[in-house]
Order: sequence, then C-alpha cells, then structure tokens
Amino acid sequence: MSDLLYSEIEEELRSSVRDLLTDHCPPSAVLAGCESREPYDLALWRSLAAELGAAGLQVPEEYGGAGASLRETAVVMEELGRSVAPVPFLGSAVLATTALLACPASDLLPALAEGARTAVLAVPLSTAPGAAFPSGVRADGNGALTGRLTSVADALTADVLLVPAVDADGPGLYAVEASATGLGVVRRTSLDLTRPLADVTLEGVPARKLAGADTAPAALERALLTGAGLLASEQLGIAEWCLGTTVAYLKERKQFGRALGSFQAIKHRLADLWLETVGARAAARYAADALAGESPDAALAVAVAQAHCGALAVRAAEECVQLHGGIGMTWEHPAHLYLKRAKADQIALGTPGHHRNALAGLVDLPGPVD
Amino acid sequence: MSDLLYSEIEEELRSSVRDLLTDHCPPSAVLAGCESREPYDLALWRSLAAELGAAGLQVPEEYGGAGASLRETAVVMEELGRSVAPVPFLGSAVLATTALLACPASDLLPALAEGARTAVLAVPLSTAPGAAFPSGVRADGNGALTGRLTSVADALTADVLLVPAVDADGPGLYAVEASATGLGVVRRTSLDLTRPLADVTLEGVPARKLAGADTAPAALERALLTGAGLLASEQLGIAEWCLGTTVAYLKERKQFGRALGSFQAIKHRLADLWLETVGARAAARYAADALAGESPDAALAVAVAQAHCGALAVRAAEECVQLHGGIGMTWEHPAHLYLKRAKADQIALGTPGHHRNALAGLVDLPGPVD
Amino acid sequence: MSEMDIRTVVRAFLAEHDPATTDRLDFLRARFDAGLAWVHFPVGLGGLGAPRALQAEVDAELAAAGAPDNDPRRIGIGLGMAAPTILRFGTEEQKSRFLRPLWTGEEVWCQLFSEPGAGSDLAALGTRAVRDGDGWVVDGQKVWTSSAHTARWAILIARTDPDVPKHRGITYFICDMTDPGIEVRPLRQITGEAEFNEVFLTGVRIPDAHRLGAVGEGWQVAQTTLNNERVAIGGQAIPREGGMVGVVADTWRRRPELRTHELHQRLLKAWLEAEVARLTGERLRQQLTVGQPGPEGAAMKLAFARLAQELSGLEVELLGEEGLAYDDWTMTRPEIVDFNGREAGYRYLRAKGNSIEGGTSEILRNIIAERVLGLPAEPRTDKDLPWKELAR
Amino acid sequence: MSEMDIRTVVRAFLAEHDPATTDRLDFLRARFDAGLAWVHFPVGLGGLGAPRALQAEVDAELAAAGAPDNDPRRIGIGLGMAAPTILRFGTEEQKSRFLRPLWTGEEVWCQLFSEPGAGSDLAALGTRAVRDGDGWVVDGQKVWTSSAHTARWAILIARTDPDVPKHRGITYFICDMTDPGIEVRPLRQITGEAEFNEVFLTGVRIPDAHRLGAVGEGWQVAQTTLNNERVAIGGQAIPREGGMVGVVADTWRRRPELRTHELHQRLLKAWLEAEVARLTGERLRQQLTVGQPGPEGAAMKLAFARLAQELSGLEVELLGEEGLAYDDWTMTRPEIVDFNGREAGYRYLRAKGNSIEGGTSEILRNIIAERVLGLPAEPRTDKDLPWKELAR
Repeated sequence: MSDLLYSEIEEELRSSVRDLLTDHCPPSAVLAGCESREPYDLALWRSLAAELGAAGLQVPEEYGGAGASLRETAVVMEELGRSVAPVPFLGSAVLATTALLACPASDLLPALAEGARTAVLAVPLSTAPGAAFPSGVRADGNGALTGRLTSVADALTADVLLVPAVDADGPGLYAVEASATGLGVVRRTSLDLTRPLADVTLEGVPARKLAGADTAPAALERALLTGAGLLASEQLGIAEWCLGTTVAYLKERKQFGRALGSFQAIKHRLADLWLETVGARAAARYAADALAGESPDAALAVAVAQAHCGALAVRAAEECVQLHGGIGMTWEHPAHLYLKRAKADQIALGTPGHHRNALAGLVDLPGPVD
Repeated sequence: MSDLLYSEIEEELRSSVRDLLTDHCPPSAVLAGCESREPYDLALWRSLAAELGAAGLQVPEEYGGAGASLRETAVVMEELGRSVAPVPFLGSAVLATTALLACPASDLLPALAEGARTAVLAVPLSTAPGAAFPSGVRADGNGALTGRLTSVADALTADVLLVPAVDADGPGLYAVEASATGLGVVRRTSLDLTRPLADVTLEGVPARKLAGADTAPAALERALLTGAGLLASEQLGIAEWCLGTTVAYLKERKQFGRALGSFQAIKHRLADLWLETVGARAAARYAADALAGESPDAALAVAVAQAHCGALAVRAAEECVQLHGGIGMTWEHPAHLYLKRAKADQIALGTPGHHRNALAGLVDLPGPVD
Repeated sequence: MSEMDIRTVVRAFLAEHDPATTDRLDFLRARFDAGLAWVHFPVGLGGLGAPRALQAEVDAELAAAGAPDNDPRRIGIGLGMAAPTILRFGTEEQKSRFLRPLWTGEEVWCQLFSEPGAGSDLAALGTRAVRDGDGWVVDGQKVWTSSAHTARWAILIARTDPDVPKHRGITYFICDMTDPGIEVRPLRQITGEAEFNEVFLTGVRIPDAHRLGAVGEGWQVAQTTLNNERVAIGGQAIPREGGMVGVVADTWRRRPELRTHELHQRLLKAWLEAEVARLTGERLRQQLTVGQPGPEGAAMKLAFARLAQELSGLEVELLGEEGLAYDDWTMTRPEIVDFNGREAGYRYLRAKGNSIEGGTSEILRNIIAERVLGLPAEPRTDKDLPWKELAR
Repeated sequence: MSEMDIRTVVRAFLAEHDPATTDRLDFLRARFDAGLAWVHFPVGLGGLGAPRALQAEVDAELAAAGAPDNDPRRIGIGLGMAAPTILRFGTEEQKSRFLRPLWTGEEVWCQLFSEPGAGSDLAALGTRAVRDGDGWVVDGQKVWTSSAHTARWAILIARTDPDVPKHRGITYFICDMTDPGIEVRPLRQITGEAEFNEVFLTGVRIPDAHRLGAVGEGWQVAQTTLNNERVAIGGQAIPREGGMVGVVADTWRRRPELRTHELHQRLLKAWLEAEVARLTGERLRQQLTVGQPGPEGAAMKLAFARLAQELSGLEVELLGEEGLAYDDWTMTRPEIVDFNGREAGYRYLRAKGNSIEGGTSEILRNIIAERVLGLPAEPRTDKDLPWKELAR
C-alpha cells in the first residue's frame, strides 16, 4: 500500500508555504487583488517560486528543479487552495511543467523551475483527462500557428504558452512566446475571482515545436491527469479552510443564548463534512503518491480523488456560506472566494460526474447496453 | 387544475376503513398472521369488500359496483398501506378489476365488486407500465394455457387468474379458475411478509378468452398504470404511519434526561421527512385524480407519484427503524412490517428509477446520444 | 361570491375605465377603490370581502383586457408583508392612510427587522425605541433591507423594554424612511450587486400613531409578517416547469452536446422534485383559499430554496466551460431580483441566499418540527431571562 | 523489531510447531505463549511488545504455512473489546487468567452493556451491583447481547452508586455467565434470526477480584471498550471492493440484463464512496500503527454503516423481481454474522443494524462534533443530577 501520510520534509514544506501565505495572502489582500487590474500577486509568486522553490519541486535537479516529486507539489496545492492564492501555480508549475517533462525538448524547464518565467498549457480549463487532442489550432509548414483556444487559466501573465496544434504530421505541442506577433490573450470575466481565464487567439503566430505526433498526445494526457490529480489537493485545502472557518465561527456566534455550534443539527452536518474531508485527504494523498510513482493505479487514483474532492470542496464552501448566515452572503466576507474557486474547480479538468464515469471503464463496471 | 383535496365523501370512506382496520388489523394481529399458514385475513377482506363496498368502488353500478372512482379507491389504498393490511386489494380490486373494466367481457365484475370472489392479474409484481406484453404463456387452439408466471402478488387466495397469453392471433387475456386442472400456484418466500407472492405454472389449463389482440395489451397497460398510480397512495399511507409512529415514540422516549424528539438533528430529519410526505400526498392525489378522469396527463402523473412515493416510503420506513434504535430492529416491533412492504413496493410496478426515467420521454428531457 | 359574479364586477369596472385611455396611476387607484386590488380585503380597503381564490380570476380578466398592473415585484415587501400586517393589526386610520398608495406602488415599503447580532434569533434584536412625549425615538442598526433606498415607509421592530424577556419587550412600528436620522448604505453581496442595504437609525422620531399593535406585543405582530413573507417567497402559483427548472430544462433541450448520463439522472430527479413541489404548493393553495397562512408556508420556502440551489448548481456544471464564466461583477443596485435575466453563475450565487433570507432553512425546519409535528422544544436558557442579561 | 526480525521469530516458531502435525488447540496455545497472538501485547501475555503493524506479517506467514487460526469472527467481542480493556485496566492476575483462553477461543466472551432504558444514553443504565462481603450481587436486565448463549464470561457495567451523577456511579466487572442467576433469552430481529439475546440477571454473585478498574470508574473503563469496538466494527483493513461493494459489483458484472443508467450512476457513486472509505481506513491505520484508538474510529463505523445500507438497498432494487424474494424467515441463532452467506434481502435488513449497534450513527456524529471538531456540548440537564433523580 502507498504511503498516505505526510513525511517530515513534506510537513516542513507545508509549514513554510503556509507561513508565506499567512503573511502575504490574507483573505483581505486576495479580495482587494480581485478588484484591482492585476489578476495575480506576482510578488507572492516570486517568493513562492524563488525562495521556497515551489515551482520546481517536481523538476529533476539537472534542470534546475528540486528533484522532489508530485507528492510535495500536492502539498503546495493544498496550501494554495487553503488561501485561494492568486498565483499561476496550477498552470505553470503543474500543467505546463508536467507537459514539458514529457517532451523531448527541455530547455524551458530551468526558467520555469526557478519561477523566473511562467508557462501555461493552452487548453480550456475544463478539459478532462482522456479528451481528444485539441484541433482548434493548426500549424502551417513554417510552424506558424493559427486558431483559437478559450478559457485558458493562468494565461494572462504567462511568458510562454504551450499550444497543442495540428500540423501536417498530426498532433504537436508548440511553444509560443507571450510577446509574439499575432498572439491575442484576452481576459474573460470568470466565476472564479482568484483564477482568471483568458481566450487565446493565434493568427500566424511564430512558434517552436516541442513535441511531435509520437509524444505530444501522451505529454498532454500526462499533464491533464497530473493536473486533475493535484487539483484534488487544492480542493482538499479549500474544504479544510471552509470547515475550519465555519467551526471557528460557530463556536463564537451566539443565537438563542448559546453558541450556534452547540446545536445538534449543525453538529451532525459538520461531522459528516469532516468525515468527507478526512476521506478527501486520503484520496488526494493516494492520487499524489500514485502519480509521483507513476503507478499503474494512477488513472484510477486520480478519478477517485477528483470525483470525491471536486464534489466535497463545493459542498464545504456551500455549507460555509450557509452556516455563516447573512454574513456569508456578503462580498466582504471571504467565503465567496472559496465558493467561486470550488465551483470553478468542480468543472476544471473534468467534473466529478466525468471522473466517476471514468471509473466505469477503469474498474469494469460497464453501463447498460442501450 | 385538478382537485387535490379529499371530498367529504372521501373523508367518510377513509374514516370507515380506518375504523375497521383499527379494530381488526392492529400490528400485533398482522404480525401473528404472517407467522400463520394463512397468508391473508379473509374475514377482514369480507368486511372491507362486503360491508364497506371497497372492492367495487371503481366499478359502475350496472356491474354491481359503487360507481365511485379511482379517487376513492386510492383512499382505501392509503389506509391499507397505513395498516400493512394483509388483504388482496391491490391484486383484485385494483389490477384485476381495472383490466376487466377494459375488456369486452364483463361477467366477472359483479362477483369481484361485491368481494364474493377475488381475481388477480397474473404478471410478476415487478412489472412496470410500458412493459412488453408477457410471452411466457401460450394458448393453444382450444384456449388451453401452458407456461409459467413468477412472483404474482395476491395469487394464493385468488379465485380467478387473469392470464396474459399469446395465441395464434397474438396477445390475449384469459380467465383461469383457481380450481382448474393443470394449474399450480406455489407460494414463494417473499421479502414482504404481508403481501405474499406465488409462482404460477400452467400445463394445458382450460381458460376462457376475455380479450383479444385489439384490447388485451391496452387492458393490461391500463391495469399496470392504474396499479402504479394507486400504489403511490399505499406508499403514502406507509410513510404517514412511519412518520407518525416515529414522532410519537420520540416524544416519549427519554435519553440524556430529555425526550429524544427535542434533539435538533432528529427534528430536522423529521421536518424534511414531513415535507416529502406532504409532497407525496399532493403527488398521489394528483395521480388518482388524473387516472379517475382519464386525463391525458395520467401517465406523467403516475410516473411522478410513483417515483416520489416509492422512494419516500422506503426512506420513511428506514428512518422509523433507525430512530426507534434497537427496538426498531426487533421482530416484535411492527416497524419491520412497513420496511419490508415499502422495500417490496419500491420494486412493485416499476422502481422509482424506472418511473423517473419514464419522465424523460413524457416531458421531453431525452438522455445523451451515446 | 362566485367566479361568475366577480367576472361581472370586473367587466363593469372595465366598461367604466378603459385601460387604453386611462392614465396608469388613475387606473390603479380606481381599481383599488372598486375593490379589485385584493378581493379578500374588506370593502373600502381595496377588496370585496370575497374568497381569496377569486383574485386569480380578476387578474386574468384585467390582464386580458390590457390593463396595467402594479408591478408587484417592485413592491413585494409592501404587498407580501406590510399589507397583511397592517390589515390585521392596524387602526382604521392606518389602514386608510397606507394601504392604497402601498398597493398602487406610489409608496414603496421596506422591512427593518434583521440586525447584525439578531439573525436567526430575531427576537434578540437590540435596536432601541424610547418613549418621548407622544412619540418614540429610535436608535440602532438594521441589515438585509431590500428596497431601503427606494422606500417611503418601513415596517420596523424595536426594543421598547430591555428588562423583560426578549420576546416580550418588542414593539412594531411604521417608520418614515425620509426621516433625517436614517442612513442607508448599500450592502454588496457575493453576486457582485448590492440588492440589500444596511440601515443606520440615529434619533429617528416615530409618532405613536405609527405604532402597529400594542406596546410590547411586536413579536406577535411580526409573526404575521413573517408567515406572510414565507408564503410570498415560497408559495406563488407556478406553472409546470416554472422557475429555475424551466431554465435548466430549456438549456438541456437546446444543447444536446452537453448531455451526460450523470447530469441526466440529476436533471430528472430535480425535475421530479420541482413538479412535486409545484403540486404541493397547489394543494396548499387549495387548502388555504381562505384564512391566514400557517407554518406550512415555511415548508414551501424550504423546498423552493433546496430546488433553486440544486438546479442552479446543476446548470453551471451542465454548461461546462461556459459555466466557468460570469456575466458581470459590477456593483449595481437592482430594484428587482430577476433570476432569469442573468446568467447561470449569477443564479448559482444568488440562490445561496434563498436558504438564508426570510428565515434560514435551519429555522424553518425547527418551525416545522415544533409547530407542525409537535416535537418538544429544545431546552432553552434564553426565554425567561431579561433581554439585557442575554449572552451575546 | 523489524519485519525481518518478526519473520525470523515466526519461522523459528513454525520449525518447532508443525501445523500439519500439531493439535489445533495446542498450536494456538503455543502461538500465544510464543508472543505471536497479538504482537503489540506485552511479553508473557501473547505478545512481544512489538509494533502493532507487524501483526499482519505474522498472520500472513502463519496462514501461508497452513496454520490454524483462532476463528476470530466467533470470538470477536473477546478479541475486540474484552482483551484491550483487560490489558489496560486488569490486574496482573486477571490478565494471566483471562487473556490466553480468550485468545485461543477456549472461552467465549460477551458484553453486558446496553439496557432497554439505556441505549444511546448508556450511562443511564440501571442494573444494580450491591456490595456483599468480598463480592457483589447484581440484578438487572441487559439487551443486545450477542454470543450470550455461547459465552463463558461477560464484561459487565452496573450501577454501584445511584446517589451520584450517572457517569460517576458505574463499576466495570467480569461476570461469570454460568452463574445460576443468569437467564439468556434469544431476541429475534427483523431478519428473522436471533443473533442477539436479552440477559436477565437475578442475584448474580461476582467476586471483587473480578472487578476491572476502581469502584465508580466503570464509565472511563467502558470508553476503552467502546472505542475498541468501533475500531473493530469499522476499522478492519479491507482490499479494494472488499465487503458489500464487491457483492453488488459482482452481480452487476454477471447480470448485464439488470443494468439501467439510474442504477449505474448509483453504483459508481457507491463504489467511489467505498474506495474513499477504504483509503480513509488505510490512512487511519497508518497513523495508528501504535497507540490507542481515538474518536476517528467512530468515523469509520459511520462510513461503513452508510455504505452497507446504501449498497444493500441498491442490490435489492438491482435484482428487481428477485429482490422481492427472501431466502429464509426461520428463526435461527447464528454464532457469526455473515453478510455474504445469505441473499440480498437479508443483507438489506441486517445492514439496518449497522447504524444502531455499537453506538448509533447519531451518537457517533455527536462524538465527532464534540471530540474531534471541538464544538460546544449541548446544554445538559442530566450531567450533574444524581442518577436516581434523572427523568426517564
């Protein structure tokens, strides 16, 4: 059986990340950031990436990374979820970095690993593992890209876009510099205030081919599967914040002459939520461990973790709003930041329903023959 | 909009039936009856049918019935559900009588209407409206039947069996006397202790044809739809008994120095259950009214009522067992009679899932194209 | 009075007041004076003392004739809460003064009940009203007040006696929203808009003639308001697929490419629940064609909130990539909540409030358990303590 | 001690005791004496003072060698509840006397805790134990006692002081089930069988040497028993698709004609929950490889009960017409509960008990809320009252 606990090193990493976020990313700052024109806190990103080395955890030392694994990366995701931190970690350190690690060309890795640059895998955030290779962008004979990609997370501030495109040889993965001529990156109004989306248009944009038909589809799939698996850790972090914040509030808030948290109906709901959160921790840990070890069980572990954690984070955030009563409906209370992130995460990289359905194939529980 | 209330006449009928059942069919008597060799309380049946005229409510006066409607029949079903009464009402007064009313031959009706004889529609209790015409029994050129039908409710004491069979002209409905040679009616051990099932075997059994290819399928379908719709009233009765009994127990039973019913988690669950029960009453009434008026909305009304009430009765019975604690798990407490009836009713005449799925076609909400 | 009779009355009214040529406000005032505003109200107060059920007939006849309505969504608090309370507890003078402009929409009403420290436990409220000559002086803070910025009048509950247990020291007032002591601040919600307000009351003067009910009996008066609010929120007659379910069903039909078996099962389940809730409401209305609403109204509000949340959450998932978008975060101050005028993300967020506003779903379950099922109350320590000694 | 070390010990033991030629009971006794019964117990009491996690290694090695086991399902109460309590609170004499025949299965144990009037509120129990010379005399009624008819010994809690609050007047005993004052009556359940018993105690004599823990401290002792019970019920290591989910998945695979989309979605959901529960349990075991079980055990029992009920209900529906049947209503007195040896209807009914026996799911949620989440207790009126003055 896998190790479902956290190692001492992982706990130390968690504690450093949490300290950083507590200092630089309190809810008030996140909320203020949402209303500014700057979608991300790039100072925070630099601290996270450069000082703590979080961006390069899964990158081997030979490419300037920490040579740790996806287990440690998952710990960072947990903490970022707990703070709904506005940093491009999922896009750059998880999706793009994983894709690059599976490509023959590796020269982009060092800059990403040290956080000097950020990259993004240019697919809609809602793309699930197992999706067909995107056909919305075509590459001409010179490797210039034309086409459109919508709802790309973390693209607004990315220095490099990794664009799946189809050329004469079939599917390929191309690198496009953010400064390239003919590239348009337009912000969308997104439900999740803390992870903005952008639409990307390419009109004959010069690009460099990173992987061809033999490796590009596998690199994309590995990135999506890894993203989905690690998103479960982010969702765990969201759920834990929501549960913890709600419990703390209900211990304090008095109605009818006693703490609201002493009412049994509230207690039982929170006990159930706690139980699901404990389950989420086990499932998310298992997914991270299976991905880190490239276990044959990884696809199943990811499906289980996403299906469970994706639904849980939403439920936890919804309970957080509800049990805060009116105050939870106000813009000034941070609960909504978590609700919006949780709801968007539910769609990101495959809905819980999608992942549950994937189980049918993975564990031989086929549906009816219509 | 339909009349979803109970008329004064309906309330009087309810009150007569309830009085009879309170006197002759307390839970202790039902439990004792289950352990005897007599599957039904035929004395009770005679009082119900002969004295109150309950068996012939939907039968026109010209055939010896009360000339009332399925609305009143539904009220009887509610009360029988509330008492898990061991009488062949569903089989004889609902399914068989409805089928006969849709057949050209009507000579069997008077005896059924006055309760002098009982009949049964010989199909598995799990048959849902919309099912294909059964092909398990064949009629030869002389109208003799051969074949097998399983899990028929109320067949053990029936005087006449209405058997769907296929002959040279196609589907037909045949009447078979219980005393006929070659007929075997064998009791099964059933989950529901108060509505026994039997398997029926026919080996060249003489039979009389009641309806041919032009009317038999419609008669069968009308019977199944009506049975499903009125079963919702039985399920409502079950749910109301379970809710009422549980509430009464929790007002009395003290733990931790106070009535269990004063604990908020329990209260909230019962409030939710009450809300679903109120919904069941509206849905069951609507189905009975739509069937009584042969409304074009009847199929939809039945699907809604069955899908809701079928699930509710089980939930109410399960909550009844759980909230009675250990005592609810004992054979001597009547809760299990309701649990078993509710669970069997959930399968009878189509599961809630089946009926919910029927909505897809009825209200134009088609599933995905695989 | 029968349906036939009422139709005759409406036609006679229409013969004298042609909607095509009569000024809107004149038409509404005349309709009120003819007793066709709310037929179950008494004669002289906009009604005919007729069965409530006949109102639907009146509305339909008038709508068919192209008559203007009083834009009920804009004045929902007046119609749904203030009016039934004034009718039941108001003096003759109050009824004559307030009901007509309330119904015609000339005067908008709002409700000053909730406070930051008194939400579910509304009876714990701390806004003080102190006797001063032939009137009262009010100081305190209210919250979750919709329409406060457009309202002419408010229904207000305030504490007039802090020395008795909380339910007994409350008095119910009609408050003039133009009083200089009133400050209204928009309260931004998670949807981005500010549908509600915070209201600060500083030395607000209310004449004793604007008291509704006896001094110290405001809690009983407020029960009428709250029961009517719940009926107003959860108890409207709706056609099949009315409300949120229709929006989702429509998307489902138009967009076959979005369908999955998982979503299909959830949609069928929600559709079923919506239809059962609709039938439940219909049955309740058949039972309540006359009489005051009871605790059953709470049940409909509970069902409505659950459905709105389930369906709006489902809708966002169904839309997939499109569900990641939001239409507009700009802070606006809408006069009307229109779930259908905005996109899925808005509906999802706004529906979260349905289980909080007008009584949380938790409080409604308490009400059902205790008042309908008769389950015993929880041990209470706050009921007999003077308000000023309560734990906060 | 490492896995390697323990394997060496087991092999040395097997070299001296060939399972093929050694009498079963002799083998088990020898295994106990070699410290291979429960390796985390102290040396001399069936253990080696080794980490609990190594037990799996020992069991696997012995099983591979064809060794007999102690039929743990038959003696579950002894192993899961009596043993850890005796180990923690027993005197040296009690440990030496009771643990060996308990483990080998020579002496079966049962538990005399619940009473008709004290279920969830176990501390309200009324069975009296009165001091009499160097012993005690016990009178009362217990219920829900499995194995009472086969048991040699019972763990018993009884009231020794009615004048103090209920938690403080309880004492914990070891009770001889062959005492003539004990009458055991089978208690038939909704499944038809009588897995449990009612036990009537009339003038039962217990020597003071069979008291476990101090007089009046029985409640604290019982907590150890109950926490261990919950771990025993909900905390076993299970393979993927172990338990009820495997039964249903198997039927699903074998019977394609029964499948519908509705059932498919429910099955996938339940399968997912079962896998998450399995991982949760595994993570808990990794955390608890040493140390006493805490309230987390309650969580696993809660999850297990919910799953068993969901899946067994689903199975009956999946079977359709076959789900209407039952295998056998004959009243039997099984020694072992075997969910898999019976048919779907039995599993459905028996699983209803999973959320009641060993602490109802309601009580477990209270425990999680208060002991894990630290939410405040409800106002209690019964905690400080003398037991004899409690409302019943």
